[in-house]
Amino acid sequence: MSRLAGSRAWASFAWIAPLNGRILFGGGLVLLIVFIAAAAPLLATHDPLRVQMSMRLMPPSADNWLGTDNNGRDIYSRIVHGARVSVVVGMAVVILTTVIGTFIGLVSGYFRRLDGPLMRFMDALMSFPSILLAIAIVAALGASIQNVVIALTVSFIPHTARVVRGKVLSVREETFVESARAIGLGDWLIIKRYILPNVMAPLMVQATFILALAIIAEAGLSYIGAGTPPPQPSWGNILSDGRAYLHNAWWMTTFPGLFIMISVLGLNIMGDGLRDKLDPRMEAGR
Amino acid sequence: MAEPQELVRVTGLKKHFPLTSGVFRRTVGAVRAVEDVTLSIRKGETLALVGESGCGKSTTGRLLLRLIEASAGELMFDGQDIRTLDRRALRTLRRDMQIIFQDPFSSLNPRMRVCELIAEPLKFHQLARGRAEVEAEVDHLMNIVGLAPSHRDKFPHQFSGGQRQRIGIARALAVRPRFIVCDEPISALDVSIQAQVINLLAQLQQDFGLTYLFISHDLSVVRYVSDRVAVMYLGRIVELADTAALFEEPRHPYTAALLSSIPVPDPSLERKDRVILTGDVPSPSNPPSGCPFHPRCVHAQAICRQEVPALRTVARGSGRPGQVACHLAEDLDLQGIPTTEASA
Amino acid sequence: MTAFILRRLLGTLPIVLIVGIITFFLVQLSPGDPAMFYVSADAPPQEIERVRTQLGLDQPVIQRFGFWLGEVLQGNLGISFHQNRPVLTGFLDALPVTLWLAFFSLVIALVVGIPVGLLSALRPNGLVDKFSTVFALIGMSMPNFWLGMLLVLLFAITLGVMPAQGYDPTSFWTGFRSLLLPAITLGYSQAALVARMTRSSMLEVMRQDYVQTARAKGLRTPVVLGKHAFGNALNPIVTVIGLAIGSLAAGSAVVEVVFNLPGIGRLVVDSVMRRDYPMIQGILLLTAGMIIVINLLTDLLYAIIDPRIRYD
Amino acid sequence: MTDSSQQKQDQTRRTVLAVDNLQTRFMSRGPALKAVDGVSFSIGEGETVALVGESGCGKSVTAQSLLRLISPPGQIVGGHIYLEGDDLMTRSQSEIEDIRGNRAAMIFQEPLTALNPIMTVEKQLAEVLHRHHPQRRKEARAQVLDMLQKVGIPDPEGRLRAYPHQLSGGMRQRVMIAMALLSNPRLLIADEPTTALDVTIQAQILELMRNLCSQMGTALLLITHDLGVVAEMADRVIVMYAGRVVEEAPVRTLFAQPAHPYTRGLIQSTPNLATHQGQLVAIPGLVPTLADLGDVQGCKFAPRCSMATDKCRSEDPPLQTLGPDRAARCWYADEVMQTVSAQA
Amino acid sequence: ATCEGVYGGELSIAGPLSLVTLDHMAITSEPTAPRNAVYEQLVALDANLVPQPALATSWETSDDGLTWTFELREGVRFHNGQELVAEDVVASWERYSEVGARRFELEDIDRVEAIDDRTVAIHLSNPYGALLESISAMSGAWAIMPANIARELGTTRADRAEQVVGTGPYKVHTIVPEGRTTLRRFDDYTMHEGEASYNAGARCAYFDQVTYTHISDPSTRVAALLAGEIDLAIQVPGDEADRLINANHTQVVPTSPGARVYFKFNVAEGPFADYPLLRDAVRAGLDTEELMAGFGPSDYWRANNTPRFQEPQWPWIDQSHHFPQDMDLAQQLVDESGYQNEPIRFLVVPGGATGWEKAPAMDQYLRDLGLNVRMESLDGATFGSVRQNLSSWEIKGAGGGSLVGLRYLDASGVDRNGNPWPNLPDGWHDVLERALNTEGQEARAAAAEEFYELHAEFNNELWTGDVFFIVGANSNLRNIATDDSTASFWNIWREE
Ligand SMILES: Nc1ncnc2c1ncn2[C@@H]1O[C@H](COP(=O)(O)OP(=O)(O)OP(=O)(O)O)[C@@H](O)[C@H]1O
Ligand SMILES: Nc1ncnc2c1ncn2[C@@H]1O[C@H](COP(=O)(O)OP(=O)(O)OP(=O)(O)O)[C@@H](O)[C@H]1O
Ligand SMILES: [Mg+2]
Ligand SMILES: [Mg+2]
Repeated sequence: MSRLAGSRAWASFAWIAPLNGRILFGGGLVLLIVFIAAAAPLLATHDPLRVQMSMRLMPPSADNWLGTDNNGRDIYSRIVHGARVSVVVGMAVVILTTVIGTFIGLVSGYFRRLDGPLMRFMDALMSFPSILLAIAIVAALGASIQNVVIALTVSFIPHTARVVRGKVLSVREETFVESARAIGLGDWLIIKRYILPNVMAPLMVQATFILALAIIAEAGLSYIGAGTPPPQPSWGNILSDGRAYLHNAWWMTTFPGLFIMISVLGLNIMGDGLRDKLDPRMEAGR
Repeated sequence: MAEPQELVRVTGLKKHFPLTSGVFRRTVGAVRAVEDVTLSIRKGETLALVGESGCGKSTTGRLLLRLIEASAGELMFDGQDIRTLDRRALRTLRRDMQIIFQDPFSSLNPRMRVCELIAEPLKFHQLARGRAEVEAEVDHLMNIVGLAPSHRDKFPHQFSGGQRQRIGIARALAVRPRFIVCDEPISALDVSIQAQVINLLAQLQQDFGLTYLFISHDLSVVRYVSDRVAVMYLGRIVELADTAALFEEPRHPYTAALLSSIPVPDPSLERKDRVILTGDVPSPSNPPSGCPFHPRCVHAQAICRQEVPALRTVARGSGRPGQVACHLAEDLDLQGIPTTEASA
Repeated sequence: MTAFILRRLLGTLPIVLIVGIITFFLVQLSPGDPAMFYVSADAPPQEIERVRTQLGLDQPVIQRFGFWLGEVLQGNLGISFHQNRPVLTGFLDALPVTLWLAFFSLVIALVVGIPVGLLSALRPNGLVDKFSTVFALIGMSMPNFWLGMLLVLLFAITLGVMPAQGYDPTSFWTGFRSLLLPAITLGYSQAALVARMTRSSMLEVMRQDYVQTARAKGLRTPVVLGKHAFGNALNPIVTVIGLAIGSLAAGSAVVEVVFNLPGIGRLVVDSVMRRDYPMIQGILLLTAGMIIVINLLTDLLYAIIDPRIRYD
Repeated sequence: MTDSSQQKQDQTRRTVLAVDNLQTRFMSRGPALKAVDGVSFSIGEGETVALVGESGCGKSVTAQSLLRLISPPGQIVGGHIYLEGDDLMTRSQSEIEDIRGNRAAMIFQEPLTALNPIMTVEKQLAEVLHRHHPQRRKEARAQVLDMLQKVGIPDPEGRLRAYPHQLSGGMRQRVMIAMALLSNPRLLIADEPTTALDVTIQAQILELMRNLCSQMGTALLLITHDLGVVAEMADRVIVMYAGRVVEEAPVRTLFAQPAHPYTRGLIQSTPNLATHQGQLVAIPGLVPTLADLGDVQGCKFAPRCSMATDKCRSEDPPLQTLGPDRAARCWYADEVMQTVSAQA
Repeated sequence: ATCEGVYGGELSIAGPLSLVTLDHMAITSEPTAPRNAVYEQLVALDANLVPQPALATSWETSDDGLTWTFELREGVRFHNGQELVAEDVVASWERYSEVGARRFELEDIDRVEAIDDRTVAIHLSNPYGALLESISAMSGAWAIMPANIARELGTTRADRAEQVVGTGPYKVHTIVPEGRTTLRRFDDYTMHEGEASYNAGARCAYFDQVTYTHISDPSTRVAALLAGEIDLAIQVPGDEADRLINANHTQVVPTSPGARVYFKFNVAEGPFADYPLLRDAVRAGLDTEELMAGFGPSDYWRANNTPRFQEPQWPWIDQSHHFPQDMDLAQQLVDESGYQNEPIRFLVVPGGATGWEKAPAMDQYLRDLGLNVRMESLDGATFGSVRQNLSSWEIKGAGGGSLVGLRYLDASGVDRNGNPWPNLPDGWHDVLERALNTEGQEARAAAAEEFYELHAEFNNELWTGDVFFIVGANSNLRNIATDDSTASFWNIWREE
């Protein structure tokens, strides 16, 4: 009895065993960044907004681990707090994109009548280079974290919708869907129990890559001034501040860039691993 | 002996899938997957539907279950016209008729455990209430199809083809149907496993009084399982007869050719006068005029090119009944497969 | 084939219309007042009003949309607020820089990406593959504007061998020189993508039966890989290249800002900052149009590569 | 292969292929999978040898190993392959490439995927000639046309510019055969050439192969899991189970008097058109996967064998010579033969 | 004046603003130096902001102050070879009265009349004491262009090279909007008398060709200068100056006056209107010295450690209301003001002198005072419209050029819809009127002083200092004007 219970308990962790090294390594990096974002107030050594003109452009030191910026603010603390923006924006974009994109993809893949109009609309959105579209949306709505999320969500939705729709189109042709129909299940039940679970794999991979893209895009938008508005630190606007001090304060550009790269690298590695694990045939979702 | 009752009767069943093409995706034609099929299935019997790939067997099976809508024709199940049923009635009908699929690899939702797969129809149709009752019923069904109870919590990919097919059968049986369409249930399996599944199906038929429409492209399998056989060619039934009659005395040149093409696992058997058909099966989107088989038929006459032969009752030497759709049925001397005593 | 092309062309019409609607209303949503850019910081209200009338901003939005659509259909994208000349002219002035940049980065992406992808597909998990995996992962993970800054720091500021910014159109060579760093910046991540896609597509194809057939025919390995495998692996590679061209042709906004290149991306960013509505609308519409055309060409290319698509 | 049978063959006809203790493994995380585990056999000129067995038993891997087409993680780890006396295992990669498609050719199961979808029929055929017999384009084309005619393709001129997807399944397989026979190979390896085809088409293709091979004196290694095909085509049969040869016999002997319980089970579970209908006798249990077999002690078939004794479960039987041309890997081969005779 | 430098060569200038047009009348937002090199006006300001003769050699005012008569310089030719006559001045005015960006400053001009070829009369409807200052504005200015071109253009903008015809030392060669604009020396240029001083005096066009390119990013401009891609970089940030000084082929030239750095309180609504003492609290709470440190080493800025509302650049400007930093006082003022922790929205626009550079520091001071402040960064266009809504902000960054016409002061008493600001002191308009219309500098100064007394009470500005514009240049360039923040280039030459 106890042996049985034990094996049951282990069974629920069985998914860990086949996780490959890449998922663990990439996931570890991502978790690290998420941890930094969550524990930012604890990890930060300074108030990220604290201006101290006398301390401007100080190189890395024991007090300011990663140096200070042109307003004498502590780069390390700003980066640590900036992680929050990246994580929050990234997560929000991923969740919204996935929820909305999945809904659109499911509906248009499953109910063929809606397919035409919905996909034309997605095609139209996809015809804009996503960064330009995001810039235009942020410009239209004003630069704020919330609007960055909206802009990126709008520009990424079609990608998720397409992936989901493609998968739905193939899943709905599988005989197990027909077997569900033979039992008498209705469309929404079939979508819920048959289509959705089978779309999850590519969706998770896609979500990982979207998260990576969203982090880069947020930084890019902030970099050109169409993203997170100051004084709120974000990796992009720290980099943007640093642009003017490229030659005399390398630490202003190097460190935030490194953080972006590490988190995106983590996501990409994890996404690659997930893709190989879940859906070896899927193409890069970009 | 009383005339066996009909469970299913279809008349003039048609299914055309539209073909689109061109700039505006206009409908330019149709795949005539099923073209004027009339047949009936008696309670408790196994009717086999054979034919080469693409001839419309699966489509017919699906039409019978109303998994797809027919383009034309009448569909009676147990005396009830099921083409007019609304959603709710159709749902109840699903309890009476089920289907087993060919591909045991794609016919089970890979994200569901065996117990969920089997319990789903039970719960959906409220055939078992409460957790305990459902579990008991699932165990019972697994037992019936010969799956060990220890497999309850496994996923389909952890099973071999034959075991998966058993899961599919259990799922179909769960609603306690009267009629099951078996759509090539064994053709994806290894020989040694095929026999297991065939025997299981036969056992179940006996135990539960099931009626089967057994779809297959393999006439040698059909000989073991069916009471009557319908041979399809390009969406039409070309011959329908009792199994033994059909094998021994084919009346349609296509049936004869089919029989003659099948390799027999017996090297001692000398087969003379093998009919090897020339050419391929024509496309159902562009069927030939007249008798669909005439381009490949060595006996074809002028009339065959012009008129579609009707399925009609034709007498056989042995007096056994059967229907054939061939203009020349009476005039042809076709070779069947005489039943030899088994050497093994 | 003609029907195929025609069908694809017609299929894009609704997309183009939706693109137009999105474009116009997106831009008109902007809360800012473009008139503010054409008066001095403390100009009085009459002045602002005059500019608003002059820019046609006093009309209701729907009316402006109808008017704009009519004009666009006649090929007239309007007059840029800021440049005071046809949007198309401004766009075309900025286009060459962006196209050259796209071209050079694409060359880098292909010249680096395809061989690297092929080599790593040849020996999966071999040394080359491991190296190129790291190369590609880093390429896909580096924000390209950061890479651009690092390149400027290294080659322009520290070593002083390359121009830090700007586009010098004096001759092909000066142009090439000014686009080299930006092209590397953009090309690297694209090369990484192309390499990954080439690799996975080749691995996929090399599992196929016809590659086995080709080997069973006794064909030499280079022929098997080059003719049988690569030909079939091309479709997904073409997809990535199509996407790359699309994103290069207009999506290089940030890199153009980093390197101060007077291209389309820069023009968009600047126009957005100035609320130059006609210009933003025009660029969004034209770039979307370009991408639609690129997609069309990609589809045609698929059809050329793969007869199964051609004969539908 | 036993000494005596080898001798006998040398007397009757020249040996084209001799395989000696071939071992092919797939390297995996765990222990290496022994996909082909010490297989030996030979084929003479003009002879057709059938290799039968259920899925996963190593038929295809054997075939690929013969032309050294195994790629990582697979690896041939031992044995010799003699093609007309040359040991292919000692040849360089480039020499092997000269032999492939030239002295030994191969055709595959699924003709749609085995033909390159983006090259015309002509290119794919001409390629073989260019590779092995460089010559002028015109001559090559004439030769290609001639071959297409031989394999019975109507309107060969017209088909030259066709792409594989524009041909029917039967046509594709004919093209595959044409491609394989173009340079007049001494050995043709056909890996389930008709499994994907309809019976009527299968009959055409088998007939074609039989005719061409006998015309050209080509040795044919026919891989199949269909005992019917075996009975119709083969001179001798090799039965494989779990990567090993379990029985080898001339075709008639094999069917009349199988010496291995597995062979017997296969025959009994195969539906036979010509014999009395009745219950098929299934082999119990599952078709094993290689990974499962790692820990099976003794005879690999023992878990499914009704005659298995403790000896079977602990000691692995060798391939015993039972007579001229006959061998079986069973401790109780004699008894098996006797029970079958008794039944008959 | 004599031109003693070396002639020849090409000068490549990069500035932060893009250049799409050289229409001197219509535009205020683009680089001014190229336009001032092409066009000239009747009078020009010198470094002391005193109008000096330019195209007009002399002028006189009628006794009623309603007619001003200008003598035109002789022999002046336009770039197209036509000779300057009075009719050109009239036609230019007519166009300017239609499209002139600052024509509201000249609303009092009734008409402009050509008395004869050499004489022009300006007829005013009201006396306007600051007429000369207003007609010598350096941007959005009444530029003199050939009559036929002025009429032909009408209200359309002069964007194409052939439409841009002036009398200045350089003429337009090509205009590539947002790209590269090229000027060439005008050989028939007629020199003005006097030492070169700001926009006035002699102009010697030494270079054969001058190109202007737009590099918005300051550090990129510096990099380009260091790399030798350009000769002259306008507006180098103070932090970058050292690099140019340390490099052996570049130099820096700090020019003053530069930009004023100031903030504006919303005195119509919200806490700063309700609690006037709060404004003083902010003034006292600022360490301008530290605030200005954001502009780099102190060589390049001048802090006003006693923030006031105006700089005494004009003789009549007030010197009072000083607040040296005193945190205790500031805190005390906050407490006394009655401030109840109402939210204070601090609008910032990037790029401006008080933009992202200094805004964080200002934000910090306000927080240090315990104000419930929220900084909002907006882009230019949004900023432009948001600031009009007086209930959408409490304090905003401002800043800009140092020259403030009196008309602006007038305008600063009304909101964007032309309504007078609430709480405007009584008599505001009367005094302003007098300050504008009084003859003679002395008298005007007196009236202005009275006006600024009132203004101080209403005071919505918070000036913290000046930033010098630093010009970065190749070290072989000579004669770069130190009194000109716009980096005029007409007297610069290159030493071999
Ligand atoms: N959904 C569909 N849309 C269009 N054509 C279809 C569809 N389903 C089936 N067909 C066509 O209808 C014809 C009959 O198909 P069906 O699946 O019934 O054949 P089958 O006899 O079951 O063949 P197989 O032995 O290969 O299973 C085929 O030509 C097929 O291509
Ligand atoms: N590339 C591979 N990697 C790992 N294992 C392989 C590979 N190819 C084949 N195998 C294993 O080798 C064994 C023999 O495979 P093979 O393809 O020869 O079987 P087969 O007898 O041809 O079966 P079928 O009738 O299904 O074609 C199988 O168990 C399979 O799992
Ligand atoms: Mg079927
Ligand atoms: Mg095989």
